[in-house]
Amino acid sequence: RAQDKPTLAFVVNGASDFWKAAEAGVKKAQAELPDYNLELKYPEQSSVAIQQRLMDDLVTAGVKAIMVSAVDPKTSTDGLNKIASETALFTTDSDAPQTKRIAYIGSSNIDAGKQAAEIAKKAMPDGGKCLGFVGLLGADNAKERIEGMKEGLAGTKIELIDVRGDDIDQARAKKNVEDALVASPDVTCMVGFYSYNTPRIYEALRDAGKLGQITVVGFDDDPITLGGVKEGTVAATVVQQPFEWAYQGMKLMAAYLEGDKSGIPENGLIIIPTKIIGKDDVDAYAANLKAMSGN
Amino acid sequence: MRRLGVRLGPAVRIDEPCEGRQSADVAKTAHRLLSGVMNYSDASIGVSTTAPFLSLEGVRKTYPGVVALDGFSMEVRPGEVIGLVGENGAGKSTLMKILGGVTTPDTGTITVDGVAHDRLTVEASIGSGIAFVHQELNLFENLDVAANIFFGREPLRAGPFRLVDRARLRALSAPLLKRVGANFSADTPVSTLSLAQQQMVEIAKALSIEARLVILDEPTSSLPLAETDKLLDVIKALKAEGISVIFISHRLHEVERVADRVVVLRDGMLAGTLPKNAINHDQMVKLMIGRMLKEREKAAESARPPGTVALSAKAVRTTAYPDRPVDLGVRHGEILGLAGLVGSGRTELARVLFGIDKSLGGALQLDGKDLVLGSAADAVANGIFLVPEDRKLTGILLDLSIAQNISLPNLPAHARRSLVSASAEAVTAEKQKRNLGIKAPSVATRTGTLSGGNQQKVVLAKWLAMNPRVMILDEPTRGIDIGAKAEIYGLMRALADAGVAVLMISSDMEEVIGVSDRIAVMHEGQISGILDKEQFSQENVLLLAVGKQPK
Amino acid sequence: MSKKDLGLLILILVVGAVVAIINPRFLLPINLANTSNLIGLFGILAIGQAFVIITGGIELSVGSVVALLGVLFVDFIATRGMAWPVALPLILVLGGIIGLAHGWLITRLKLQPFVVTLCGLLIYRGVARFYTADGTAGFAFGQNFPELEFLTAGRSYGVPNSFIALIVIAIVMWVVLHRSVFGRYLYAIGKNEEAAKYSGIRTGRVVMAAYVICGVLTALSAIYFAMYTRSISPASHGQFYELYAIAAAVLGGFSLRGGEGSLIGVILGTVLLQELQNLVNLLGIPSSLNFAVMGGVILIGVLVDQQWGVYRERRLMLEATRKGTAGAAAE
Amino acid sequence: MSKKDLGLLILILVVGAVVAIINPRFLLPINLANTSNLIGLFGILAIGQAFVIITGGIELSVGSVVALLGVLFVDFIATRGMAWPVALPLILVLGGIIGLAHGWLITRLKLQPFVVTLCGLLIYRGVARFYTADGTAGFAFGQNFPELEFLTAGRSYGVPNSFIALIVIAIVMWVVLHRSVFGRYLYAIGKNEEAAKYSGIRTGRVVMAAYVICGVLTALSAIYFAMYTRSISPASHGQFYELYAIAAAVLGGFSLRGGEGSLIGVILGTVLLQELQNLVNLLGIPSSLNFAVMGGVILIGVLVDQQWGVYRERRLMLEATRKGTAGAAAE
Ligand SMILES: Nc1ncnc2c1ncn2[C@@H]1O[C@H](COP(=O)(O)OP(=O)(O)OP(=O)(O)O)[C@@H](O)[C@H]1O
Ligand SMILES: Nc1ncnc2c1ncn2[C@@H]1O[C@H](COP(=O)(O)OP(=O)(O)OP(=O)(O)O)[C@@H](O)[C@H]1O
Ligand SMILES: [Mg+2]
Ligand SMILES: [Mg+2]
Repeated sequence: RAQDKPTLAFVVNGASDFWKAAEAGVKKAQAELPDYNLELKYPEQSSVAIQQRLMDDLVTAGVKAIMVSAVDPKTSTDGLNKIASETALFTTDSDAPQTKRIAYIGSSNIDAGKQAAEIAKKAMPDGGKCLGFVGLLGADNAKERIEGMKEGLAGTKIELIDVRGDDIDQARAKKNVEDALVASPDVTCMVGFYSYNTPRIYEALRDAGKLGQITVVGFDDDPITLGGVKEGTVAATVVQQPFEWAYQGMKLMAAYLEGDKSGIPENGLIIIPTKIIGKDDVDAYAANLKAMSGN
Repeated sequence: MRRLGVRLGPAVRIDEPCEGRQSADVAKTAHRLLSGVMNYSDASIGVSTTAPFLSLEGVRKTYPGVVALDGFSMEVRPGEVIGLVGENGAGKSTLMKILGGVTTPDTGTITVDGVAHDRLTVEASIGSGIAFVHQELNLFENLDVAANIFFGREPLRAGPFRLVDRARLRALSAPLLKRVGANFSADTPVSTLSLAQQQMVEIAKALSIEARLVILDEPTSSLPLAETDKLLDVIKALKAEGISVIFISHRLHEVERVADRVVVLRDGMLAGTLPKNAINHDQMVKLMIGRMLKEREKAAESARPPGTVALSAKAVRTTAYPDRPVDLGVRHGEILGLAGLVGSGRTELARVLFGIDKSLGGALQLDGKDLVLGSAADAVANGIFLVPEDRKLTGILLDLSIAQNISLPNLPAHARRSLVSASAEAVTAEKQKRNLGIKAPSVATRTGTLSGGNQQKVVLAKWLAMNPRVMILDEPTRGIDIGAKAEIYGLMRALADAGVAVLMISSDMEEVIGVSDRIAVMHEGQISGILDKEQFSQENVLLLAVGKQPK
Repeated sequence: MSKKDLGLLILILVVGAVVAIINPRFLLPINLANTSNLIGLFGILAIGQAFVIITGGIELSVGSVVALLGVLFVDFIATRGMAWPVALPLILVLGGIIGLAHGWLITRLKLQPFVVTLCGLLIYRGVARFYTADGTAGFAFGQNFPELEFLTAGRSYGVPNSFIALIVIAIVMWVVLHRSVFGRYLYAIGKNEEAAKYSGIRTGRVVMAAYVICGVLTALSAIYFAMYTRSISPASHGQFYELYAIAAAVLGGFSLRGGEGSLIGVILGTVLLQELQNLVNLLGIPSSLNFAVMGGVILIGVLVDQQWGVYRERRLMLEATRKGTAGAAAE
Repeated sequence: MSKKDLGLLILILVVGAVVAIINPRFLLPINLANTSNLIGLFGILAIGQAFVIITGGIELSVGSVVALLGVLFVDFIATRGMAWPVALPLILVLGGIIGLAHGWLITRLKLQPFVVTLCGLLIYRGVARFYTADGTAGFAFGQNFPELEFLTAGRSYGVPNSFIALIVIAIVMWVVLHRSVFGRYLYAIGKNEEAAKYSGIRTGRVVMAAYVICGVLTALSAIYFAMYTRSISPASHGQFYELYAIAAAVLGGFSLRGGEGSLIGVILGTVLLQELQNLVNLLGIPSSLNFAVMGGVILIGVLVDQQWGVYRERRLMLEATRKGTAGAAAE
């Protein structure tokens, strides 16, 4: 049954709530593409070898096109090219421009970082000291966001003094914030670079009674983050639109397979911009999010 | 049951089933004969009115390839001391394990207090008052002596947590330790005790059980001299309290001294029973091995005068007694006996001579040349071999086959281009099996399934297959039957006659005096004296052992 | 307190003193409270692990159980609207059942503890991820359970309640391990299971009980962890926590061969490990070195302990020798 | 081939047949080649682990060593421009040194294998992450090493060269383990180290050699993994690989108590594990269940093996009894 219809796969880089919106996007696309079989795949670990293995197996299983958020796009050129030679390969989330991928659809993490800097500048016109928190310091998306934020802050009195990693251990993520409050009492702002970092910052600050005293800059749309934004204790958050990546991406791939290449721009980059969600936008955004997942 | 074959007269109460392999018929006959004897002894001993505390009927136990027990029956009456003897592998321990609930018999009934069971569980066994000192030691090194004695029966303080009443525990242990003649206190950690001291703890444990039957499976195998006497006294005291005892030993003179009745096992079947007045060494031997031993277990006289000193220790100090230097030399062609009390430091000395432990000082010499031993491998390379006292832990690998055990120390010689040749191993092993009379289905048998005595022969075999210059034997006949003992003494003598220096550590006085060419005696870590053949006497050895001068 | 435990305590104090000198903020009450909160969380785990290790077993599924039960707990009270006084004992019972299953497989079916709990490690995490479809289980914004939060994440007189819970549990477990008959059997079985069986102990039940205790304590700490992070992504939550627990026990003098170790030791081991984590953050050491620091200190700790034992033995010998020689000379 | 190994082989074939029926693409040459490539990679790891397990030890640092040596190898040849024929033996030597260090700590300083290699697990990963400052080590675009790539990631007649390497290594190691004097010593030490020592075996050296073999094989597979992924983020690369290796050995009949297991068994164990991973992906089972499937199969495999052993023993007993009774009746 599954083999009758061509399959399109969306391969993510690891299990995370972030991809729940993409799942919704895939679902919506599926409704509009009855002739295809759409799947969203999680590798069981965030590692290159395991993701590569998953894609190899998908190709074996006869998948016609893959959209992947590569765990390590920069250095996985050969592996991705191998997949690209066997099926139609698209990238999302983080690009691998040197590969034979057909197109990239997603946002720019550098730009997202710059938007975070905007939030900080707006919230702290008199300058300040920022501490960042992230899951994997070495991951590309983390590096690019940090880089973008530093770029955006260049020349202002705001400084990103350190970024602490936690290896995606939530307990450590929270303890890192607690320790940071002890170690650097003069910090005036905190940045959560991964989707779960902002809620951990929020909770640690709440436990320490420092909510509102420290500017919190968030990324992504964890419910706690959005709640904080609404409450005013989180300055604003930079959100990506994985729903759109998945929805548009799937339709793009289907069209591509049918021979319609009009949707693919010259440079192969389809940037769906990130947005700053502040106190004023948060209700509309949350409602939209709810509507999408209810789909 | 019919009274059959009740023969009168003290000397003839020896029921010998036919020679050869067992059969159900023979077993039945044996059973009938046994019952007859029992009935007779009821009358003669005068405990006839009491019902047997325990009886076994037609018990059979097979292991793959071995029939350990075959239709065996016996009874135990209150206040009776039964000596259980038999060759290695006759099935004594198996029988006792069935009573202890550790092993399940294939067929047969066990009747305790008139209640018949197909099998006993450990709890049922303990619950009906059977206390057990196992042949292989079973203590917990990480607990202290008192905890071990009352293990499983700790005095409790009231409360939901079932807390141990530690004060009472100690108070209860002290008199027991005194009774077995222990020279250590109740809160000593067991890990610091020597093998013999651990055996004392085991006995204290058996005494502590409000037992109606105490089973002692070779409790004296590493107990020397005075301690053995104490144990025999303990057995007599138990008897006086109406407690029955089953006493298993290969030291027949001990059996002679305490047993009311001797049950002899051969090949898993009852070979006969001896009432009190018929118990004597020769009869027991005859029943056990089916013939009289030509000579008692002694080594032949040495055929050659002793040669030069082979291995010598000069002011060597061991961890057991770091402040006492030891000087000792063993000569080519002699058997040097090393006697001493429990914990006098003999085993420790042997370990140093074999390179297992580092000497804390002094020097070793082999044939006049200085010898530095970094490990046992160095000792083996120099032709110094050790048969250790703890067979199960250090002597052999229970999971390997007989052949693999025998070839292990000399494996490169059984290999071509460092690939092991199974056939070469088998050849060596078969030869040793024949020479030493190891009782096993084949050389591929797992060593762990052999009886204690046969395991000991395997340990010997692995060294005899090589060319020893110095052979150190630590309690070489521990748990070995009479027949095998004689063979081992013969082997030791043959080694000595071939020019090997033999150092024999032993706690068995008869053995020390009967086998050695010279006897060195250790007292608290030092050699307190060396006796020549003409000075040999139990008294002299004992005097030296307690640090006095011999007569 | 044994000499071993004392050595560990001194190490903890020395490390603490050094850190305090470099960064005096280490001694701020808030920092001590934060750290003792985590000591509470990991300590409960480690005590459970200790009970298993003492029998000569090992429990590798701890991290996955923390993830699975954490997910279930949060899901029960946050999504399904179960009252927490119902959910909490339910989770503890589930933990006990997991422990019982492990104990049963190990004692009745004679599987190796390493194998059983390794399979547990794989299975429970898989189930947890499947349960949430690889999503996150967490509380909605503003969802509050005041009493539960007070009990788990709250403080009394500035002391985290999780730490108080640890102290209470530690005292009870100390009595169980070091004073009760059950504790004595645990030690005996760890050293020589056969002999314990020959002594008429139902070793199977005792060992099973150890796994059940471990399961219940793990479940309890799973709840604490869930209330601490308030959000659980089952793919990573609790990963490697079994290693923390084992490391704490080993640092505290437990032997993985069984039969050795004290309850005070395992608590001190946990304290040292959390102190190290705290130190990495307070001294600004790159977070990538976090694990390396932990590994290094464990190795050094174990080595020093071992070499110290050797040294002491040698000194004793030497002393005895000297005395002996002196005595001989005097004669 | 032992009965145990045969049973495992049958299991592998049955599972394969079922998968092939559901999804015939399972048997496509490309799928078989992909899977056998990974069998090669993990098999080399597992053989190394097997040598340690047979001595009664364990090597938990395997995954971290794969990360550390992988990072170094890529860094050497991609960034520092070292010729690969120099870098490759260098990495193998480094692996050997790591093994030697572990062996030394275990045999000379008498530390427990679990503790030493647990510290290794923590330390090596930390060092790897620090070395790249938590970045990724990888090849630049278009950077090529044709011979090296052929040897590691290439195919000969459609068969991945990594698989061929595994076969060669397996044959050599089979002879070493099952036919050589050294192999016999390994088994003897695993069964009873004390007794082996009393038989004049230099047990320390033998055990150390086992860890060195494990280290070298791990280094080799680290190179294969590096050339397979061509990019290494040290925070996650090789994580849990020690569990894969241990699981393969356990499935293959190794006992963690030492002294048991066959080389064919560990290879078959690896094959089964990789077949399972392949199956999860091919049959469209949610990948969150991947670990659960793996854990479940290991558990079932071990259980069946164990129960089968019990059954056979009981039958033997029964036969012996019956024979005995029959003999008696005939007389
Ligand atoms: N677990 C076992 N598996 C197989 N065979 C066994 C096992 N235990 C004992 N046997 C065999 O049963 C027979 C009787 O052994 P048992 O230990 O009862 O002898 P024993 O009379 O106590 O000898 P010893 O005086 O040497 O201690 C021996 O042939 C022995 O090899
Ligand atoms: N590991 C140890 N730790 C502490 N003391 C020990 C240790 N091993 C032996 N001892 C002590 O050293 C002394 C000598 O023991 P050793 O075993 O050498 O004596 P032995 O003459 O062979 O006595 P036995 O007849 O008991 O075997 C004993 O007092 C014993 O308690
Ligand atoms: Mg016996
Ligand atoms: Mg001795």
